[in-house]
Amino acid sequence: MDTRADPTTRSRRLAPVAVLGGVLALAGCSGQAPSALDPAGSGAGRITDLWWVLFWISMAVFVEVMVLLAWALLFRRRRDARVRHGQPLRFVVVAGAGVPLVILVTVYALGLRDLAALGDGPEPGATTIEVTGHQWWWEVRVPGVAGATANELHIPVGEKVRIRLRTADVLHSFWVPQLMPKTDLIAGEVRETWLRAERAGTYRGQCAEYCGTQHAHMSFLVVAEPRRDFDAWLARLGSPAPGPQTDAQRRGQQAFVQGSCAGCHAVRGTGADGHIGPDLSDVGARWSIGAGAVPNDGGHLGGWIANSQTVKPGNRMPPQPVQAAQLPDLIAYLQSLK
Amino acid sequence: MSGGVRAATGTAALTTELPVGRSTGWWGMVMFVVTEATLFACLLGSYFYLRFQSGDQWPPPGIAPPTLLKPLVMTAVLLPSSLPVIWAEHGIRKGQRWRLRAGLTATLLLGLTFLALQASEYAEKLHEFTLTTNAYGSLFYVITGFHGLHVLVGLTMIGWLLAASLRGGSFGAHRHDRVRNAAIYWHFVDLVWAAILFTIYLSPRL
Amino acid sequence: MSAHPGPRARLAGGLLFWYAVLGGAVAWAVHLLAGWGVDELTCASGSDHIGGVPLRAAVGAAVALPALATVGALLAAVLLWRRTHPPSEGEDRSVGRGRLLAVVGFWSNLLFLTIIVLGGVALLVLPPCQR
Amino acid sequence: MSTTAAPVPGASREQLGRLEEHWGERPSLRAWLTTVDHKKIGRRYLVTAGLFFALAGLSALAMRTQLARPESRLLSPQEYNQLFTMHGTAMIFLFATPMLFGFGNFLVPLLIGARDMAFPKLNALGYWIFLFAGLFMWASLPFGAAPNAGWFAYVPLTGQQHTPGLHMDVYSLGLLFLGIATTAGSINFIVTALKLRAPGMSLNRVPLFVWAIVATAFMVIFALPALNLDNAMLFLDRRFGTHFFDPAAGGNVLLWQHLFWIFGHPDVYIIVMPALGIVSAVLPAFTRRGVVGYVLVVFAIVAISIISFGVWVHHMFATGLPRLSYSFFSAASTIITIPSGIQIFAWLATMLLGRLVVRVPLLFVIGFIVTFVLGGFTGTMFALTAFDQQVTDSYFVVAHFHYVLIGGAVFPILAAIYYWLPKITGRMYHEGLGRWAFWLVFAGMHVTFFPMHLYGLFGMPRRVYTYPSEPGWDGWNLVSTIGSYLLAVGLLLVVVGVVHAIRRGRPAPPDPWGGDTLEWSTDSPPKSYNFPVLPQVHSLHPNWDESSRESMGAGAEADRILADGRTTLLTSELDGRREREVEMPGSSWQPLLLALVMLLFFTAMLFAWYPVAAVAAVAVAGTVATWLWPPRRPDRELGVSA
Repeated sequence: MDTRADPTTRSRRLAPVAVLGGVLALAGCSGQAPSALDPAGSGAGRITDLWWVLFWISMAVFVEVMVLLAWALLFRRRRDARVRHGQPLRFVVVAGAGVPLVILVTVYALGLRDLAALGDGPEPGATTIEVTGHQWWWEVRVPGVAGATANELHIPVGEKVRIRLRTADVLHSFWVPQLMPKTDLIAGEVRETWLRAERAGTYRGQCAEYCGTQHAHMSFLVVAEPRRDFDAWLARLGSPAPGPQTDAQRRGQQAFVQGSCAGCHAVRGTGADGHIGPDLSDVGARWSIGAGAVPNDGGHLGGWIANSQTVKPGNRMPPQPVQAAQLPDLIAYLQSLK
Repeated sequence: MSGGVRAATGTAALTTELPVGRSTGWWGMVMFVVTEATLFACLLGSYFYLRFQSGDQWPPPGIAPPTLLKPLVMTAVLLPSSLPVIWAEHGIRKGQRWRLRAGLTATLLLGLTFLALQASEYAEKLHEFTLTTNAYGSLFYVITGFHGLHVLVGLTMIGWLLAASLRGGSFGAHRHDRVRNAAIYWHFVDLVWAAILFTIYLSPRL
Repeated sequence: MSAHPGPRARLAGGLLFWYAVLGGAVAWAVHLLAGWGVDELTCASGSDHIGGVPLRAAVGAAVALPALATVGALLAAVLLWRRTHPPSEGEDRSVGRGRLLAVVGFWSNLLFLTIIVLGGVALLVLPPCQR
Repeated sequence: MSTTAAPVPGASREQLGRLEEHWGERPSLRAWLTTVDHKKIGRRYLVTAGLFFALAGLSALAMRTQLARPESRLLSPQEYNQLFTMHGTAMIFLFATPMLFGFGNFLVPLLIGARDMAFPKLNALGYWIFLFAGLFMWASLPFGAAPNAGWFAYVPLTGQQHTPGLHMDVYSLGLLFLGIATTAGSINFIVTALKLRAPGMSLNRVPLFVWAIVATAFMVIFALPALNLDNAMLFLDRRFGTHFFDPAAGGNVLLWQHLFWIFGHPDVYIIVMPALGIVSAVLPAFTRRGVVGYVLVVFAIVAISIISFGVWVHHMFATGLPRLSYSFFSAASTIITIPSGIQIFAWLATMLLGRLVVRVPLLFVIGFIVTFVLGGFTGTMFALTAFDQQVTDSYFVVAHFHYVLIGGAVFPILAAIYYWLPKITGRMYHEGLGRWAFWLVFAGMHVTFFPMHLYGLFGMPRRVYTYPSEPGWDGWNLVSTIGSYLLAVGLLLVVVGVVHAIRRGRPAPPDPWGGDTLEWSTDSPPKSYNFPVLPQVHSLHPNWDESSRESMGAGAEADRILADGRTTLLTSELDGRREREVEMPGSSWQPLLLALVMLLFFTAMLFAWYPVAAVAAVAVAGTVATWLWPPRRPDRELGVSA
């Protein structure tokens, strides 16, 4: 019909491609993504391999479809209103059912293989870490170790570590894309998964099941390190927090223990033993404040204590009635906890 | 015999039009009943889903297994209540209005008896547990209550038919679609009760 | 083929027709609900036996029996297909309609059989309660 | 094209006059509020669903603007969470299904050669309920009380403890209210297609669009009860303290998910299936031949609608259930690709063997094939449990379902708008404007959603109101946001094109495309009675077949004119044999009234005015009772003996 319109159509078709190319060039910005395509663990590694198989099969079929479509568009355009008949079913059956069946049975088998492999968990005696999801932070404990920490867990490199998952409130999902596919935290149940990092490093994880207002700020880090560093971390987790060294820190500790902080937070070895918020015994060493909301530095810490609602709106910590003079002491004390 | 098989697998028999010749109202009611039946299937499925994940004791501790006498009496009242409806429907097909009136009245009475028995059962059970006691209580009252609501709706239909048939000028040998459609609903309400009897009252004893 | 089958033969034929069209679908639905329900709920109770029967055998039955029913439906569809062959012009519309649904039934039953068999393969590979 | 001339009327002027007398409506406010004409109701569905689409689309634009850069504070998390929930809920429940039901309402009677739907008053009721339920849900947004826990509303987040306020009550009651309309509409489609087909239209001559709508309706019948039950239990848990989803008292949170997805996955096909039917309806006109492999496409429709019920657990692959139970669903989810593949290749074969007439509807069909195929690939990936566990709940899945839903539903809907606009409005659209719209929508869609695959794989979870800059997701997000504006401009051009056509378009002939189905054999727009003579159908493509056309023209028989009342024909279920004439109801206040008292009931439930709700429930029963009350007839006509 519109043979005249062809060239213009084609140039219009190119325009968005050019725009897309330009934007893509801009898009390759900064940052280290916790990419599932850059696996550091055996669980995620399997999925990456599976992905590339699926990707190339998809590309092959896509090219097939596009060639057929292009063929129709290039050679079957005619202004000719006569109606045609004929039912070449064989083509439809072979291309639409036969070939896909072979492909699908293959990928199903591959998927089953990987599913079975992911189910092959750690040995009974393996290191176990208990992770409890809260709105909106992660509580980390190790069975047999007194202390707790938050939003950061350590694992020894090259070992399968059992992760036992619970939730204190709503559903969450434990996801470290570079190490392992996700496992949901189900209210009323205990779920297990495992992590095994092949190389040392820190790996970003994040809650992947929508869990309310601050679902966006519920990330955590997995630190994979040599066994002896891991053992040192375990030892720190089991021992009291370091005592205050300076006057400011001492005043800060006093304010912490006697003020409203201790109602919700614990610091091991002090009177503060609240269990509503995270254990702060190693807060000075953590990578962020508010499960990835802001960096962990003095300014942000002060802002958080004074009114965390401006930093992470909706989180469970109410604005604190801290006197302006006390704030630097509190910050100094908390930063010394590492 | 082999002749019968050959006849049944011949072209003419295999291409028999089945179903055929139903009215739009019939199909509408059947489809409505199908979707309602799916709802009950999901509800009873939820019962078993929760039951089999709640540990060994069912009903949970503190609640005695349901006694059977009253539900069996209720069953004996409700299941036969379909018969007068069938009898009434056959009557009006022949144009016998009195059969329609008598049959509907009988069903109405049986259905009301059922609801009265259910109310008395609730009166006993509510002393033991309520809707908010635990998931078992929620299941028990919601399943039986939802069915009771259906009985009520069915009775409203029957009462409505009865009122229309008492007025005269409503139904006859040539006009009885509404009778049959309401009857389908009533039979459905009956059958669902059988499933509920099994689920709530009999299955905890298995 | 008898030209005028009696009402009983017609009823049987009509039912056989629907078995040929939808038998596989129903069998697969039974397979799925039984296989999933038995597996998930038995494992939730912390056991891999169901009333003394090993779970794997119970799930195996939920694979094998529906698969057999589907094979039956497949054969019925083939029969229907042959009985409506070839639908020539001017012939009774019922034959053309029967033909259409014979093809639909044949392919459906084949498809459902494939799904059931793939589920059966998983039974061979995976322990029944591994999470 | 071949058949642009007006059909030769087989009915006399006098008969046409009587038909107009029985079926026509003089325009007035009363007529507007009481009409039961399926064409008017269909048009209303289309316009209303279009408005809800615009609202949901604007919500999406606000979200994309928020996500254009990291740590943006344009929207508060509370606002964002309500917007994304309403976006999803409205797109699924208030746009996609009603829009396709709108096309179904307008087209099914025309495609099968009937004068109206089987239950015209029920049809009107369905529309009013849809309108009121949609307003009920959207009205919560300005008050900050809109649903805010995602369109699949997982417990326990949605429980009273974690989400106090009206948010989730609006969700559960709104969907229960809307469910009445969807169920009623589906029953109506099934019965209409079973009983009102023109004589001669045996099942093997039913247009593919009708097959698709009927399959959809069956899916609704079996799927929607699960959602309704789920929402009823949620409401009871929230309001009356039951414990269905409370693990501390014997409940189970996964029960919600099972029931939700037993509905939710068929719902994906409830949305896509009629759209695939549209593709099969549009292609013959622009390829000048019937769809290749009609039987195979029918098979695909039937198979997909059944298998769609057995794949629901693939939405729960990360919940840690036994791996073996997953595999049954994985197998079904993998194999469901095959019927979809058959359809795709049937359409490709149709295009390869036909002669393409490239107009805007065909462009959208081609855009659909490209996009839907890509969405299908990722869909198959999600069937593999292990892979699903990695990418579910990330932006990868957001990319996937937008490819499926925009590719699989929105593109065909746009094709349908351009294809049937002449039939619906009697006006032709502007081709150039339509092409601009197509390219902008197509480009905007891919620029928006393709990058989501990438940043999903790069670890970005879905449903976050903001994200940090360190993981490097910011550049890709900016691309998506730019794309979303392109898409919005394209969609705006579609609206401009429709308005332009209605205002300025040239009058449309009865059959501007040389289409193959019956709607093209009558006027554009059709008269109130659709067909002066009900057709006798002789083939799958009645409008391309002389004897079928003739049955409405010179060869018309008086027993298919039915000018003596507001009547249409009943035919047999499978083979379309003539059975009898049936009287159809005329305009009525009852549908509007019933929908209003239902609205009162649900509003009263929302605000816990239980006595008012009880009164409204009685009013509902009373309205239904008078609606169905039998007319008084003389005993002789009834056939009463005693």
